[in-house]
Amino acid sequence: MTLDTVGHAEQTPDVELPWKALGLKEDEYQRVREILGRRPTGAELAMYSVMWSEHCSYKSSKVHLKQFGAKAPQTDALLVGIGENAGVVDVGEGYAVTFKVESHNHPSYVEPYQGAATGVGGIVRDIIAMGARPVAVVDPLRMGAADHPDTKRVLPGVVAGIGGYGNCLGLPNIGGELVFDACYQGNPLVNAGAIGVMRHEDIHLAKASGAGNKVILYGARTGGDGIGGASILASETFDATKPSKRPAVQVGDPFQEKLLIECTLEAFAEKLVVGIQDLGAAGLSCATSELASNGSGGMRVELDDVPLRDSTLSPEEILMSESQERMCAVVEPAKVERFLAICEKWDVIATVVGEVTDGNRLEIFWHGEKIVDVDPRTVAHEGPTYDRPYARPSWQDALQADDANRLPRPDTGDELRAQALRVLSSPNVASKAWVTDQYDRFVQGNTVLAQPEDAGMIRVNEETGLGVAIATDGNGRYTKLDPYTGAQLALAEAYRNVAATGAKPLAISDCLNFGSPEDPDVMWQFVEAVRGLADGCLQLGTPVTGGNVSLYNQTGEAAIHPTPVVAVLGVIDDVARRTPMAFGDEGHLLYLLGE
Amino acid sequence: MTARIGVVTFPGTLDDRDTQRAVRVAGAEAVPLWHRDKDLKQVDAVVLPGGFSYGDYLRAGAISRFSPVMGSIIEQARAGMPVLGICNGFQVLTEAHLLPGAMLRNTDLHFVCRDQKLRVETSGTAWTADYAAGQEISIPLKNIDGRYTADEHVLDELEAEGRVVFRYAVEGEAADGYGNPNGSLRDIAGITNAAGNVVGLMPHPEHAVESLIGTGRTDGLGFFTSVLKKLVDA
Amino acid sequence: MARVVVDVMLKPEILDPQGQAVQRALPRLGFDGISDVRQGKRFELEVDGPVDDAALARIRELAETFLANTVIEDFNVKVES
Amino acid sequence: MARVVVDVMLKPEILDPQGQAVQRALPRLGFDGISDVRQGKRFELEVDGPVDDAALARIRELAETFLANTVIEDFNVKVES
Ligand SMILES: Nc1ncnc2c1ncn2[C@@H]1O[C@H](COP(=O)(O)OP(=O)(O)O)[C@@H](O)[C@H]1O
Repeated sequence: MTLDTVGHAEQTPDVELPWKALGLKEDEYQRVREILGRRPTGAELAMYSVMWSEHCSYKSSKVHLKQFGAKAPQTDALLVGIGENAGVVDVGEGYAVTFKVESHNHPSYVEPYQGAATGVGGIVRDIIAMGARPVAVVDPLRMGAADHPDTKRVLPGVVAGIGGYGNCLGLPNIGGELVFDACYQGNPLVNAGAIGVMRHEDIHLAKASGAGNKVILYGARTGGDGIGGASILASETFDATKPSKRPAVQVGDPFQEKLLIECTLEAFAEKLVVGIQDLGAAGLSCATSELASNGSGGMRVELDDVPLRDSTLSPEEILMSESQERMCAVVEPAKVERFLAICEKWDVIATVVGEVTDGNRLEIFWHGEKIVDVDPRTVAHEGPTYDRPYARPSWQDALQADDANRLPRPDTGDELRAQALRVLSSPNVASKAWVTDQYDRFVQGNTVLAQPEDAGMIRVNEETGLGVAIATDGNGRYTKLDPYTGAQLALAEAYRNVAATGAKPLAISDCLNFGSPEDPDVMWQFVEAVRGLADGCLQLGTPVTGGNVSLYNQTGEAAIHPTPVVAVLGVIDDVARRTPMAFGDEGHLLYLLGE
Repeated sequence: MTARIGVVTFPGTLDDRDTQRAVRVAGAEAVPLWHRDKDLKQVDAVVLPGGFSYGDYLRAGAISRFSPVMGSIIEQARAGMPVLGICNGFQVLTEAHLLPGAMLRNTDLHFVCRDQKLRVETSGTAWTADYAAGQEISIPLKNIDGRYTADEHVLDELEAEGRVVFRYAVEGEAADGYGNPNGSLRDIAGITNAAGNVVGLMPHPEHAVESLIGTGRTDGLGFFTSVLKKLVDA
Repeated sequence: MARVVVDVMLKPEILDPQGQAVQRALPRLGFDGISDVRQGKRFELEVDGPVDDAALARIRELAETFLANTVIEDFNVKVES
Repeated sequence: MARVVVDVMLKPEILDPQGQAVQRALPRLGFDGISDVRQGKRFELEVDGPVDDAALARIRELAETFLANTVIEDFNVKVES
C-alpha cells in the first residue's frame, strides 16, 4: 500500500480517483484540480467531496438563501447571524439566546431510534458550540399515514429516540409537531430544534486564530461511522485489504454528550477557549477546515493523534468519520493543561491533535507525511454553487382549482356532527399526549409553558423572570398549494403562537424540507417558499438567524410536500405575565380577534 | 445558622441544580457534592437527585452506587443522617442496599412524564414530617425504570412496619394524574428504611416548589421544609 | 485472549414486559407456536489472561455484585468456545 | 417444549456505549484484565412443537426481521440443550 501523500499526488498526476463514487460531478472534480494545481490526494478528495456535498455546502440553495440577508429587517436583537453554528439574539439583561432547527430525516427512516436520537445530539452540539447552555428542545415531526404498517416501525422508534436522547441530556422538550400524511411515507421528516442561553460575553465562534494555539479534539473516540464514501476511497484505490464494514448509521451516546455539555461550559466559564466547533456531518474535515478558514491563520493537524475506536481506519476515513459526541476547541498553550484537567474531571477523552499556524494553509499529516495541503477556504466556503433551473409546475393550476368549496357540505345536524367528529378524531388533530408524555418537560426547573400549550416557554433569569418562548409550525399541504403563501402561513402561525403567550417574537430559524432540487418543479417550490419566508420576515421584523436545508426528500419520482418548518423565538420580560391556553376563572370574557 | 443540605452530582445527574434551588427555596443552604469526593463537607443531610447517572447504562443507579461519595453516604446514612433519593437517587439507594427492592422497566415500556397524584402514607420520616398521613399531593413524575419491585415478604414487612411512604393515588381519572403509572407493586411510589432517615421515591418534589414553574403547584416543598425543621430543631 | 459470556435474565417470577411485548407482536408477524418469550442481557467480556478457575471465580463475583442485581435477576457465566 | 435462544449484539464496528460504561467502571470496582465489554440482548423463546430445521429457519427469519435491526446488529440463534 502506498500512502497517497501530497508529494505522491504531484508525481502521479494521472492516477484515477473515485470522485464520482464520492458524489462529485466531473466539473467539480476539475475545479478541485484547478484549485490545487495538481490532482488531490485521497484525503483531500475525501474532504472536498464531503464539504462540497449538498448537505454541507448548500450548493443548490445558497443563491436563494441570500435573500434572508438581503431582505433582513432592521433589528438590534441579532448578535450573530446566519453562517455560524447557530444564530444568537439579544434578549435583554445581558442575556443572549441561540436556537436552531435541523433535520435528521433519512437516518431516522433507516434506524428510527438512533437516527432521531443523533438528530437531537447534533443540534444540541451546535448550541453548545456557541457558548450557550442548552435549555430546551423541540421536535417537529412529519410521518406517513398513521395506519400504514411502516409508520408503526418508524414513529415509535423516532419518539423513543428523541425522548431517550433528550431526556438523558436533561433538556425539557417544550414543543413540536406531529403531522401524518401519506407523502412522507418513505421520507418521514424528523426535525429537531434546540435553544441555549448565555451571557453576551460568552458567545463563542468557530474560529481558529493565534499561531501556536492548540487544537484539541475531545469527546468520543473516532470510529468508522457514516463513512461509506471514504471507504470506497480507502478500499478501491489505495488499499484493497481494508475491511469493508463501515456502519452507515451512527449510534448515539447521550451520556457522553451530557458530559460534553458540562465540560465545555466549565471550560467556557474559565475562559479557556479561543474558538470551538462541534463535529457533525463531515466530522474532522468540516471542523478543521471551518475553524481554519474562519480564523486568521492556518492549521496543522496530526491525524495519528486522533483517538480511535477502530484502529484499522485509514486517514481518509478518519477525516470523514461522522462519529457522534465529539467537539474541537482551539486553546492557548498556557491554558491547555487546565482544559485537559476539566475534561478529565468529566471523564471526557481530550487530545491535542494540532495547532494554529502562520499563513493560510490547512496541512494534515499521517505517519509524518503530509497528506493534505489546502487553502481551507476552498474547502469550507468556496464550494460550487448552482442556480438550478426552476419553473412553475404544469399541474399547479389544476391543484389550486381543486378547492374545498367543491366538497359536500353537511345538510343536517347529524352530518355536521359526524364530520366534526371525523376531524377531531383524525390523527392530525387528536391529542398528542401519548408522544409528549414520553418527553421530560420539567427538567431544569425553568419550564413555564410546555405541551399542550401552543408555544413553549422557559425562564431565563430566576431573579427578574425574564423568559423566552418558542413555537414551530409548518404546513406541507398549504405550501404545496402555494409555496410562497404556505411558507408565510407557517411563519405567521408560529409568530402568533409565540405572541399569544405574551412574548414578543424576535427572530426565526427554519428547516426547509423539500424534494430533489434537480427537479424544476421542486426547485420552484423551494424558490417560492424562500421568497415568501424572506418577505414575511421583513414585514414582521423577525430576522432569520439560521436554519437547515434538507433536499432530496423523495421516494423515486415522488417528492414530499414542500415543508418549510419555521421556529419563532420570542422574549417576555417577566414570565409571571405569560398567558396560558386554558380558560382562566369563571366570569372571564371570550373575545374573537381578527376577521 | 441554617442547615446545610448536600446535593450530589454524578456524571449524568440532571436535577442537581433544581434540587439545589429547592433546598434554597425552603431556606436551607445547598452544598454541591461531587461523586469522586469522599468528603461530605459536613452537611447535615444529603439529597441524591434525579437524572441518568452514567446514562442509566447497565441498570439505573448501578454504576453510581460504587462512587467514592456513596461510600461516605452509606456510612452516614447508617449513622442516622437524613438521605433523600429522588428517581435516579432512589435507584442508587436500592442498588446500594440502603433501601430494599429494585426498580424495573415500566410495564408499558415507555418513558412517562406527567403530573402524578400521590398519597402520603406516613409523616414519620425525616422528609415527610410536614405532610399529614393520608394527604394527597401532586408532583411531577418522569422515568422509564420506575416499577418498584421486591419479594412478597419484603413488601409485607414494609407495610407492617409502616415504611411505605408514598403510594400512587389510583382513585380518579387517569388523565388527571391518578393511577399507577409504571406497574409498581402495591402502587408503591416511595419507601423508607427502618430508622426513617433514608427515603427514596420516584416522583420529583424538587420540580414542585414554585407556583410559576412546571405544574404550577408547590406540593414538593414539604420535603425540604420537613428535613430543615428536623435539623434546626435537633 | 478469551471471551467469557455473562447472561443476565430477570428471575422467572418477575414480570418481563419487554419479553411480553415481543411475544404479543408474534401473531401479527405471522408467528405462532412460541408460548413464552423472555428478554435479558448478554455481556461479552474479553479477558486478557488465561481463563482459569480463579479468573472465572472473579467474573462470577463481578456478575453477582455488578452485572446483575440479584434482587431481580439471575445470571450465568460461561466461557465461549 | 424446547428453548431457543437468540442473542443479539451490536455489530463490532458500531459504538456500544453501554458496554463501554461497564468496562470503564471495572477498574473502580477493582477489576482489571478485561480489555473489552460488549452488551447485547438475549431472547429466550419457548417453542411449543419440535425444533426442527423448519422451525429454526422461521426463528432465524424472526430474528432477522424483528428481534434485530441488521443495520446495526448481528444475531445468533441456538437451541438450548
Ligand atoms: N412531536 C412533538 N414533540 C413535542 N411536542 C409536541 C409534538 N407534537 C405536538 N407537540 C405539542 O403537543 C401540543 C399539542 O399539539 P397539537 O395537537 O399539534 O396542537 P396544535 O395543533 O395546537 O399545534 C403542543 O403543545 C405541541 O407543541
